[in-house]
Amino acid sequence: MTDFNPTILAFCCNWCSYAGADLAGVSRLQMPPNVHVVRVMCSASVKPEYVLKAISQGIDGVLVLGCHIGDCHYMTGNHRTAKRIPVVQKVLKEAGIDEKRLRLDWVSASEGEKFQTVITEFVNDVKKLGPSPMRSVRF
Amino acid sequence: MVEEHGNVAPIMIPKGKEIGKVRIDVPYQVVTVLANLYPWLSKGKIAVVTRRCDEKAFAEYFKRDLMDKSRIVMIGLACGKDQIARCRCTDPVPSKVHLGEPNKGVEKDDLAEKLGKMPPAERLDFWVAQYRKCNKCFGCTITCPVCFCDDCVLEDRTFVAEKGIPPGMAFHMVRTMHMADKCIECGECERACPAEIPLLTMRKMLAKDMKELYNFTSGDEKIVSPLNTTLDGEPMEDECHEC
Amino acid sequence: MPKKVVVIGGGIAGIQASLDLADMGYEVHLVERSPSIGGRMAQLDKTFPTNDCSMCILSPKMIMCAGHENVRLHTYSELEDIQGKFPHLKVKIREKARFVNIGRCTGCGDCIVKCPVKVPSEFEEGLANRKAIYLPFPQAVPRKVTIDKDHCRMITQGKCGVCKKVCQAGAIEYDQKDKVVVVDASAVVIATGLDLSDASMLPQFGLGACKDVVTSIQLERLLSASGPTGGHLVRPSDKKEPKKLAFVQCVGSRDAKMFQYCSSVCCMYATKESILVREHVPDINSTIFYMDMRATGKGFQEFVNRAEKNYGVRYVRSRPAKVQAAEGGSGVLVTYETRGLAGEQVTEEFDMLVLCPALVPSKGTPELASLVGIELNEDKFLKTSELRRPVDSTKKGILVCGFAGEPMDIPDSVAQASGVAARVAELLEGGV
Amino acid sequence: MPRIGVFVCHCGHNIASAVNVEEVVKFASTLPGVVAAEHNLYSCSEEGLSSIRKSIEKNKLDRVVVAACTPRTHEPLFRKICELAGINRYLFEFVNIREHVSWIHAKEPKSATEKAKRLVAMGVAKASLLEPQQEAETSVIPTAVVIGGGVSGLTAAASLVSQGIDTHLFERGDKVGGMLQDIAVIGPEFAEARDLLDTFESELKRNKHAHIHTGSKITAVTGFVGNFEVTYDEKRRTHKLPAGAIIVATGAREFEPKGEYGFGSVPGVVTQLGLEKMLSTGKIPDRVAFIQCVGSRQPGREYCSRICCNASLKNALRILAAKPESTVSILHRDIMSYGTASERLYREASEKGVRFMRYSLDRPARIAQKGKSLVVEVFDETLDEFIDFGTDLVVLASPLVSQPDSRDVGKLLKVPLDKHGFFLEAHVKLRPVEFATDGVFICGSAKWPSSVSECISQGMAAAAKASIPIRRGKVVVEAITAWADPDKCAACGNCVASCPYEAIEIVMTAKGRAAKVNEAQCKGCGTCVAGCPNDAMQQRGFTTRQLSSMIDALVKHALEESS
Repeated sequence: MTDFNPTILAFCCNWCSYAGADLAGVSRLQMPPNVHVVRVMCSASVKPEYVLKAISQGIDGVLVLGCHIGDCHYMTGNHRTAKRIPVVQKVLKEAGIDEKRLRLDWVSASEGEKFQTVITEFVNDVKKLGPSPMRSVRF
Repeated sequence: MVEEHGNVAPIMIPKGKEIGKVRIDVPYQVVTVLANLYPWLSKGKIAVVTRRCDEKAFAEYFKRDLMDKSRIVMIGLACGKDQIARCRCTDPVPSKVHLGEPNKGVEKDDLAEKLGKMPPAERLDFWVAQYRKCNKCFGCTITCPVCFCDDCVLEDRTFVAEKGIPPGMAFHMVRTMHMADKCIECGECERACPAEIPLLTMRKMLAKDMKELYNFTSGDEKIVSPLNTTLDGEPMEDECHEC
Repeated sequence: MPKKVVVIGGGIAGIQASLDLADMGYEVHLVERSPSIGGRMAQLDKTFPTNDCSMCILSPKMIMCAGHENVRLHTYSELEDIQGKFPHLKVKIREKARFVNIGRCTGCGDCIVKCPVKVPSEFEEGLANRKAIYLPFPQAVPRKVTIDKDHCRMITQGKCGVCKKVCQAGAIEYDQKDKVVVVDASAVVIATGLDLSDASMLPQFGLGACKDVVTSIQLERLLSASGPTGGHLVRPSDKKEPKKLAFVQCVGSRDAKMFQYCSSVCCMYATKESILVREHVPDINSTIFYMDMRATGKGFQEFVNRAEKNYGVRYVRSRPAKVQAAEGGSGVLVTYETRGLAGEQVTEEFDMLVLCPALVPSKGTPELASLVGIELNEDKFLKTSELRRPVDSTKKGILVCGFAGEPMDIPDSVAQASGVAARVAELLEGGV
Repeated sequence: MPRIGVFVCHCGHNIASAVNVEEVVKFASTLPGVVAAEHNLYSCSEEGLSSIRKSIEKNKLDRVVVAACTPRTHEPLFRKICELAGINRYLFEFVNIREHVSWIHAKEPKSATEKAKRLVAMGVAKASLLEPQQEAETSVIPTAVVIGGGVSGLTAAASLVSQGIDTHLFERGDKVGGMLQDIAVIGPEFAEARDLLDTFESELKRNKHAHIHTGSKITAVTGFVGNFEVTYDEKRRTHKLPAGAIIVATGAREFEPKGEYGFGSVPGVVTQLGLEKMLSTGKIPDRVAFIQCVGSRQPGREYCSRICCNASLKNALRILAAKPESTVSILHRDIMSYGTASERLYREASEKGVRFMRYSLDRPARIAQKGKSLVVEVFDETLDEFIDFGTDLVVLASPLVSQPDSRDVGKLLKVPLDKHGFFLEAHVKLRPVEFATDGVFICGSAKWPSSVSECISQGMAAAAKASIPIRRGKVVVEAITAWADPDKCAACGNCVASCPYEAIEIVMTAKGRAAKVNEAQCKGCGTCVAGCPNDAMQQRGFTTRQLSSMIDALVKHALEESS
């Protein structure tokens, strides 16, 4: 599995996680180059449809990163994220796709190191899971 | 319901009209039909023969303010054993029974249990094989009593990227997601499916997950969808944020 | 032409006052003596009682302030002189030479990587080094480097020039001179904030003498995920995780010989820090030595109760009499009196001790006051005129907000900063 | 077909050291819609910006993608250049290949370059679907409303009118002044309350912008920032008032400690306001004992009410000033004399002989009647022993509690309260006088018990905030707001339930019932978008088609091309 290079999509909220990712960059924290960040205003704006679309097309993993609960720029926006993402994980699981391919985590604007940890861990986790089974499924 | 030329169809009987020859077994989701008629029925009360699943569907409408509860008079119909078996129904007795004899629902969904125990890869194979049969007729969404939208996101390519027929995984997963907080498990989608995909089974699996995650059950007017609320279920008040 | 207002001090109070004044339509000149706005709040890890990440909530405000069409930033600048009378003030601002052309500098940081000189970082409270050409902290606004002329080899010894060599934007100007700009302002707002008093003036508390005695602001940096240890709490002497931590309140404050007043925020930030350390070291235990537990704000008492119940924080009402290094140089021995007449002196060992020193008006406040021609009060804060006018200094058109006038926490400073904006508008629009 | 320009930045060595910029440029030029692909040493430098501008004009670009650093700091700059070159500022897309690529994959130039290409492809995909946006603007009614005529409300109103803003102050009582009417001297400043009230009166009386409504009651508030309508009853008639901003300054009241320490049954046991009344009639007790935290800092009402210790210190000193031979004791759990002036009172009180006794919650004091006088028994925590002493008067320092009808006010304005009934501000640290609802502000003890001086500061702060939309005359919102497509909307209400700002409602449209976003209230979080099952809800600049196209681009360039 060592030559498997997963393709990962990450949604980061503008206020905390994207800023945390920026801080990781400013601090030159090295991490695997598999993750592609899409900036959204709030993690709660990540439609389950995006995740399901990405996974069904063979993206190996999706990360949704937001502000810590209580820190949301939109007060309780991320509460909805916290409620919705577990359901998306169940949708994946029941379809037979490992729900670990979708991870929700909180990264604040001062947690560059946490961003690095989350990215590194997730890339390793997805590597262990292997290429998405959806890559080889053709309808 | 009336039977004409061998087809069973729902019937609307206006006030003052003879009931005539009707049958009270309901092989249709009347709420689906009524929801389409509702905008045209601007006045008066509507009495509806409602099974438990119809009642739950109504609750989903009432909770979203899509129908006026005070206008609906429910005539509770307890389903017979045959129908219960056909629907694999777990919850067949309406809150008030006016017609029929209450019967117990089925205990469990064998297929759901079997799938739950499968290794994920096998489960995926199962569903891929099932979904390959889909010919995108939209029978499942059209007959669904709680698909509120007039047109459907699954019809265009924003989220369902796969071209042609069968539509592929996103189609079915997005629908599963959309049904998670409202499916009343009437099984209409499954019966409507010409490809005989066990759609109800997938709904049941998600319903179990929603129960475990949020203690959510559909078809209860008082239980709002957990997907749109805060972690407390309501706006936070002066709470600790250190978690 | 919009009327102009000069705001002195780029901490949270100065930023808020600038934003509100700018939103009102005034042209604001925000003067900050360090290379970046942000002030004390930028150094904090989290804020009480919600434990919001400080930089997360501050950074958008900094960016908004710098990007506001009505705000002119004068960072690395100091007030030179004020002439004239309200509402016709001639304000001279000295923009100190950064030796960097800020129009050209893109903040890319190539120069920082190559600079050979290391200097203790002010922002990290001396717990880490910065270079002689530096950004004070990663989220600095503006994102422009500054050369510390006292340490730059090129400027002090005439040899090096590496930064100039690597800077592809051609931004390094070793011969840059200070620049004085004059703003015709209608009013001046002073929001110069606070410093920590020097706790080593009180040798009984061991700062300087014991390695494992730190100040509370140093602890904030040690807790910060972007701090010198990346958020790993270790004590200075042997870089080991402390398991037993103590805080001393009122170090120099409420002290007839030092500072008589109460600094208003220490009880709460010590409580906050004692909760936060648990996130870093799950089995750590904290003790807070205090005089009165002043938890008077919204959710504060609940916060203290939670610290006590859920985080095992031990509150001891006593003022330590003596602090010494433990044997071997690591850890500290704290001698204090137990409660009551029957109380006796006990000595307890802690892995690390955090001092909460009296908070004082920031360095240079008296000089600033005399430059501007306003009075200080008996506690050396900027004097405000009367109850009805809590932000008016003793001179018309010169206004005060935040910690420079009275010890207060962040929300009170922010509220007062908005209040100062209202006061400016009252003076300029109505003349009362 | 859009005409997209892609500009890739070297950022000196910062990007170029890990990312092969020329290769990214070459790749970008092959992407659909891209008609120009260039690189700059520093895109954000004067030279970089002017070359981008020239390229826009020369190649007639209608979309711009810059691949450089982070949009969080540099987006405004590039948007401005687009605008200067004649393109709508929202037709710009930023791709971060520094913080998110070169700096974090410094030692993997090949992978870094490939990732940068994919990110550029995603950015170009989104850019081709970008649409020009107009920032929504609503006009603002140049009138402010202040609810509550205590010191906070009076300050707010006085500030607004002196800025020349028409202000209506509503007080339900027949006189303004609030709690200032019940006290004579304000601590710790020792200012006369009457003087302060007179000051307010003269400030408001002589100003033509001030409209004071006493004996009035607000019954309904509709609308949103800039365009509220306040319905109120006054003199038995109902009136309507259009307003641009609303300040809540409804204050708090003293907790009546019924039954505690014999309050209500034992003569000589009074509250702080009871003492104020006595002192103002000139009756000075010989012996007085204050008991702090009566009804606060205990289970059920955990909070410290902030002002009571200072009130007791002030009154202790007033008593000693009037009758130096009086004996004054203060029984407390902690003396909350925070800051400079209050701590000075504390010191002065100690010096003048006020006896301070510390008691603990589990061993409260006891009061017994002995003839005409009272006996206080308390366990002094400092002395570690029980002591008792006689007194003529016991003053119970009870906390400020929220107004009994504060929840009604909250409902009227759709603003939240905490569990104690105090109003909950938008953010406890950085937005202390704002509500999350735009155009509605909070100050004074209605939010949290506050000293007079703090009430004045906060009243001014609320006035500043309320004045901003009124002075600007309009409310402008960044074009990242949401909108609902009535053709698709099924009025299921998911968006209404999920909006943290109550900015969405279901209305009747030409297409039937559908959701409608009030742009002036929308903050652009997009929470509603994710909740919408039919893709009817969209966010400007983050439409579902735009974001989906980014996923498609990633799939295409990462999976399809490599396989």
